[in-house]
Amino acid sequence: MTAQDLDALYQEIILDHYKNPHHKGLREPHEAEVHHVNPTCGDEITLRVHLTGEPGAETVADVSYDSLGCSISQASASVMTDLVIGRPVAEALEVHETFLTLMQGKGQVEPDEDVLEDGIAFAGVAKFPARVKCALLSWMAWKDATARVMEENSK
Amino acid sequence: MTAQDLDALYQEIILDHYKNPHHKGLREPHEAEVHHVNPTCGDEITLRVHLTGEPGAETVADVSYDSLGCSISQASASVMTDLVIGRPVAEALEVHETFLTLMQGKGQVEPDEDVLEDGIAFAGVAKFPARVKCALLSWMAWKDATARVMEENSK
Amino acid sequence: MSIAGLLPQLEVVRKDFPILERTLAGGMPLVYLDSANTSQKPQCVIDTMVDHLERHNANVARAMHQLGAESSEAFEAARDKVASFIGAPSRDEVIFTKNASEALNLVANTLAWARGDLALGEGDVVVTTEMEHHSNIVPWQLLTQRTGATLRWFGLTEDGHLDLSDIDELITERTKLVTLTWVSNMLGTINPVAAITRRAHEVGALVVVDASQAAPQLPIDLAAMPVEERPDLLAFTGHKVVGPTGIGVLWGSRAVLDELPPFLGGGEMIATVAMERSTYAGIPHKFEAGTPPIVEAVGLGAAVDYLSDLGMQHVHAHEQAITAYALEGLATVPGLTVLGPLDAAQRGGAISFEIEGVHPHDVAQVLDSRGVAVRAGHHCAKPAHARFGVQSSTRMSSYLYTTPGEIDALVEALEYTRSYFRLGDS
Amino acid sequence: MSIAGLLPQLEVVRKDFPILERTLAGGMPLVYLDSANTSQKPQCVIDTMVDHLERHNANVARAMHQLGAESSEAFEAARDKVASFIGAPSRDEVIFTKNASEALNLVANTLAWARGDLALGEGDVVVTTEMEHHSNIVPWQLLTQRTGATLRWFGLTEDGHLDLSDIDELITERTKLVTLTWVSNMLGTINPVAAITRRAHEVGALVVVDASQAAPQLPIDLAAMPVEERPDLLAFTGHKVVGPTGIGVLWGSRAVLDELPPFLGGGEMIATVAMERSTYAGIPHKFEAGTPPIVEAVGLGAAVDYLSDLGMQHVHAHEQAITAYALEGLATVPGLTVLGPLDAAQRGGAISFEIEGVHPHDVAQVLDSRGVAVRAGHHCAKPAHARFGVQSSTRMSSYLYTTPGEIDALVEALEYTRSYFRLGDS
Ligand SMILES: Cc1ncc(COP(=O)(O)O)c(C=O)c1O
Ligand SMILES: Cc1ncc(COP(=O)(O)O)c(C=O)c1O
Repeated sequence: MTAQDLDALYQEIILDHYKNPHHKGLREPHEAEVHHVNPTCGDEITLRVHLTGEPGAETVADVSYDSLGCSISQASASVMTDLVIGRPVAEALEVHETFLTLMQGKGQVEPDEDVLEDGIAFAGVAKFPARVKCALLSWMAWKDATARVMEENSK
Repeated sequence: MTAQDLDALYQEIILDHYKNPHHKGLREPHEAEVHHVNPTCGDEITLRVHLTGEPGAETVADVSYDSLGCSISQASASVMTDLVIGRPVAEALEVHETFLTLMQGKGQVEPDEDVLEDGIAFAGVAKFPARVKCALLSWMAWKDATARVMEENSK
Repeated sequence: MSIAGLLPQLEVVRKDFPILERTLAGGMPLVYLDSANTSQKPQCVIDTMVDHLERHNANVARAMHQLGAESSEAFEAARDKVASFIGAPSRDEVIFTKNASEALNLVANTLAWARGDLALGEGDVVVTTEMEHHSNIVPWQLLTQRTGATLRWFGLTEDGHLDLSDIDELITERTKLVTLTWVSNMLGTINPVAAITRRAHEVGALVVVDASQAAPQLPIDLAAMPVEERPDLLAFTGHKVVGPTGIGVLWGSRAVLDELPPFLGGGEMIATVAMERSTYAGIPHKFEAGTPPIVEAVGLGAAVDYLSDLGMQHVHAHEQAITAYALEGLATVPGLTVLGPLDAAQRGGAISFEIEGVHPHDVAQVLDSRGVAVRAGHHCAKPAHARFGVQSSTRMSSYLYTTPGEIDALVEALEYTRSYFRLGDS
Repeated sequence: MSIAGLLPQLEVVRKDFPILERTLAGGMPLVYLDSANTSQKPQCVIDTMVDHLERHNANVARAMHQLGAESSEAFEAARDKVASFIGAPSRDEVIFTKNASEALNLVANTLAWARGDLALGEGDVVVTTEMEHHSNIVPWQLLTQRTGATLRWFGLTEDGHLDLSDIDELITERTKLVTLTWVSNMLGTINPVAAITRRAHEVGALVVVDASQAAPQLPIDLAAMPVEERPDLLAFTGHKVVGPTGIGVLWGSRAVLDELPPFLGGGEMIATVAMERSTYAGIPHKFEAGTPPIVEAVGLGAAVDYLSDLGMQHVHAHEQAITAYALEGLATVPGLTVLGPLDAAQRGGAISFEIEGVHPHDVAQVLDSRGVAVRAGHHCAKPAHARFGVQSSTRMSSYLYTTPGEIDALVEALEYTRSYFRLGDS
């Protein structure tokens, strides 16, 4: 990888979120808490979600987390919380899909700033297969925790 | 391997012993019976020994056997019985050593006809690592059975 | 020598295999008829391995640098290639082992520690067949000895097929697992895997198929099989599909693989390790402890690509054409008896035979002096030999590079063997 | 750049390794400092493998034809070479596995089924250490979970040595097995194998040594060790000693190997197979089921020959010189802390470190952009990381082809990393 690739990977936005992560720290209330690890490198995240609203039409009221990891994984958690908190779950899941498509696109997918906001900064990560997992760790944890709450709610 | 090597392997003497094996068939009396197999090819031999004489100074009174196998293993059993029957055990073991040296010599050892008699026909076998085991199967069985009787006798 | 079904441009295909140009002692050209034992390797497989070793060598998964990314990508691409070669429903269901034997033992060994549904105990039955390779017998003997379950056997008919007459006694509610070879390495028989699997699934038994001889010869498309007829687990080995040694494949349905406990413990197969306890990764990594056979997987990927480029249906047709031609040729040798089916359409390319009055070792030795490489012995199938009352046999086995001329050379060399051992006048 | 202890003609030695001439993205030359993960391969190893595949490929043991004889001879010659590389008392005690992980699991797995003297049960103790690679932890967790025995641990001192202060509580009459790494892959520490073995033997415990990092770096001569101080079993892996992947080695004393039950069942490991029961071959074949990694063993043979030709004492001296130089260089980087011993004479060539304010992933990434390949993560040693309160680290690991110039490149790249992450002003 070249110096340009490096700069594409470590965008200013990413380093900012890394230094000043949003929504970090575990908070109450929450309906589910999960713990995810990246087995290869050991990065980990403990993440809680708090959903409100009718079963089937929940909204993401809060996402809080505690995490250890590289700049990419930390910044990604921060951006993720910005993107999902306050959104209806269905909509947040769509944002997740869009982010996933970007990450799995090997650098060929054009990011949509209207949907992904600061998330577009991760476009450069998609070129580094080893780092894609870092960027997805918090999203996977969020999706897992959300699914648990929804399942519980629908019972 | 060339046609000459083939002829060196399948000496007239070997083919004769193969067609008309000496001392074949299981006989009484015997003090030990063993069963040996060559795991690679499945060749097998059941072999009995009958020793007479004082413990420590036994003589090979009889060796009888039943076997399934290739020309080399069959002929070798036949020649082996010729060489050991009637001999003091100590002397027979020396013949065994001489034969072993010939077999493990990769074709470089000059066989001693005075000691090995028809056994010199196996000189050609020593060049074929895969066949050395065939030539040694009956000898190993004989040595094993003899050791068992001697151990029993010395108790 | 134009026979229907041969690979087009066979002489060009042969040029892909450098070893086929070798001459042996006495200047004899090599006539390699031992492909069921191991196949020869095309140049593209060797070159792919060399390129990996010379330019991309690094450990996988763990390494984040460029070489590591290249190596990981090549390794995981090989998994994709293998998955598509057998039509695996999911690429994560493809586990790399060191050979087919390890793949089969992986299943038997983890079942010994399985709890719940998959657990085996007294009264449970494991069914295998009398025509299995030792590698598909001994693991089940060990498993049943260790769990108290009972090992039972499909017998063989006189003409070398599975004897299915007692299938209702063998496959019952007590049967937890049925294992069989798809193609026999000794008799050549192709077994009715779909029908037996369907029957086993009716009683809820797992089905393990040894595809070591099938994968080189038959097109396999697991995803296309109706799920009732699809085995739960399937094993094959790299070195018989023009790949290198040191690599084998276990495919298993996700449901079963997820339920099995881990096999070997170590690097790559874990989620986290703590002194108190460890948790394990998902498939396929759960069953791939330690540094995997990386360059071997990469070589295997190139090998299955090579076969797919030729087209497995064409490889199969070639094998059948050569086998038919060989069966005809062998029938002309006095005193020669073939073990197994005599109809090429019902069999794979391994043909074992006996010649009255000459031991298989001696046959193989004389053949070797003419450059003809065959196998003599029990071919790791002692129970099948015992079934036919023979201690060993001679086996010729062809592959995609075999020519009718090589079969002629075999038949001539067999005639020579008979005369060498003075059987001419019998 | 002349430092005492470097291999003479280092530039010539480097020419043996084709990959070292590679350039990476942006035209950067490769600075490969990830040899503890996997080593690079000299041309002679690659060429030996190619020659085997192109000219001598055949299955071993089973084949009686000329190719089979050549292949078997090459395979068994590799066993002789490996035996002499580690000074094995007998060449039959050398067992080929697929990697070090399988070798260690072989021991743990067969012990789970051992009866008599070697059997483990409630109240029995297995001792390992907190600095082990996961491949020398998880097998023993599985074994103790499965047999009801207890797993206990040697802790670590602050400076990365084994804490032997509670050795008398750990090694007691109840201790059946002690296992430890000779050289740590994370801390670099060289452990006092002889002293611990002597102590374990006093109570009749077996000693298993993980030599995965020792075999590449230290001269090993088992036969020369007093028998009380000689481990009973020792494992290492081919790909770290300039050999290929897909091959590992378990050495074990004949007495122990003879007593262990079989591991994987199948071809080559049997004496006879019958439907009722099977009997097993003697060592080494008893533990080598199925077609072994033939071309890999042949490659490993060439690899250990290559190392022996250089002289393991010289390889060791080189490693120590480079390690000392690297420790010096790293000490100049602000905010960098080395985990493990700081004295090169007490350690191997793997150096793990932290840089305050930059995550190891990010360090490795920036280094990679300058062509410097290191490893970032837990290096399959989570408990050791936990012990030092870190989640992961960056590791540089040199080998016989590493130059002082490459260490300089690393140090510069670390400086650059600090400035990239704006730590310059801290
Ligand atoms: C100390 C140690 N033990 C065991 C292993 C496992 O070796 P392999 O992955 O080749 O099985 C390694 C290397 O990864 C190691 O460094
Ligand atoms: C039918 C069958 N099963 C299993 C095996 C074992 O394969 P491997 O020796 O590669 O483990 C073989 C080949 O030897 C075979 O022919």
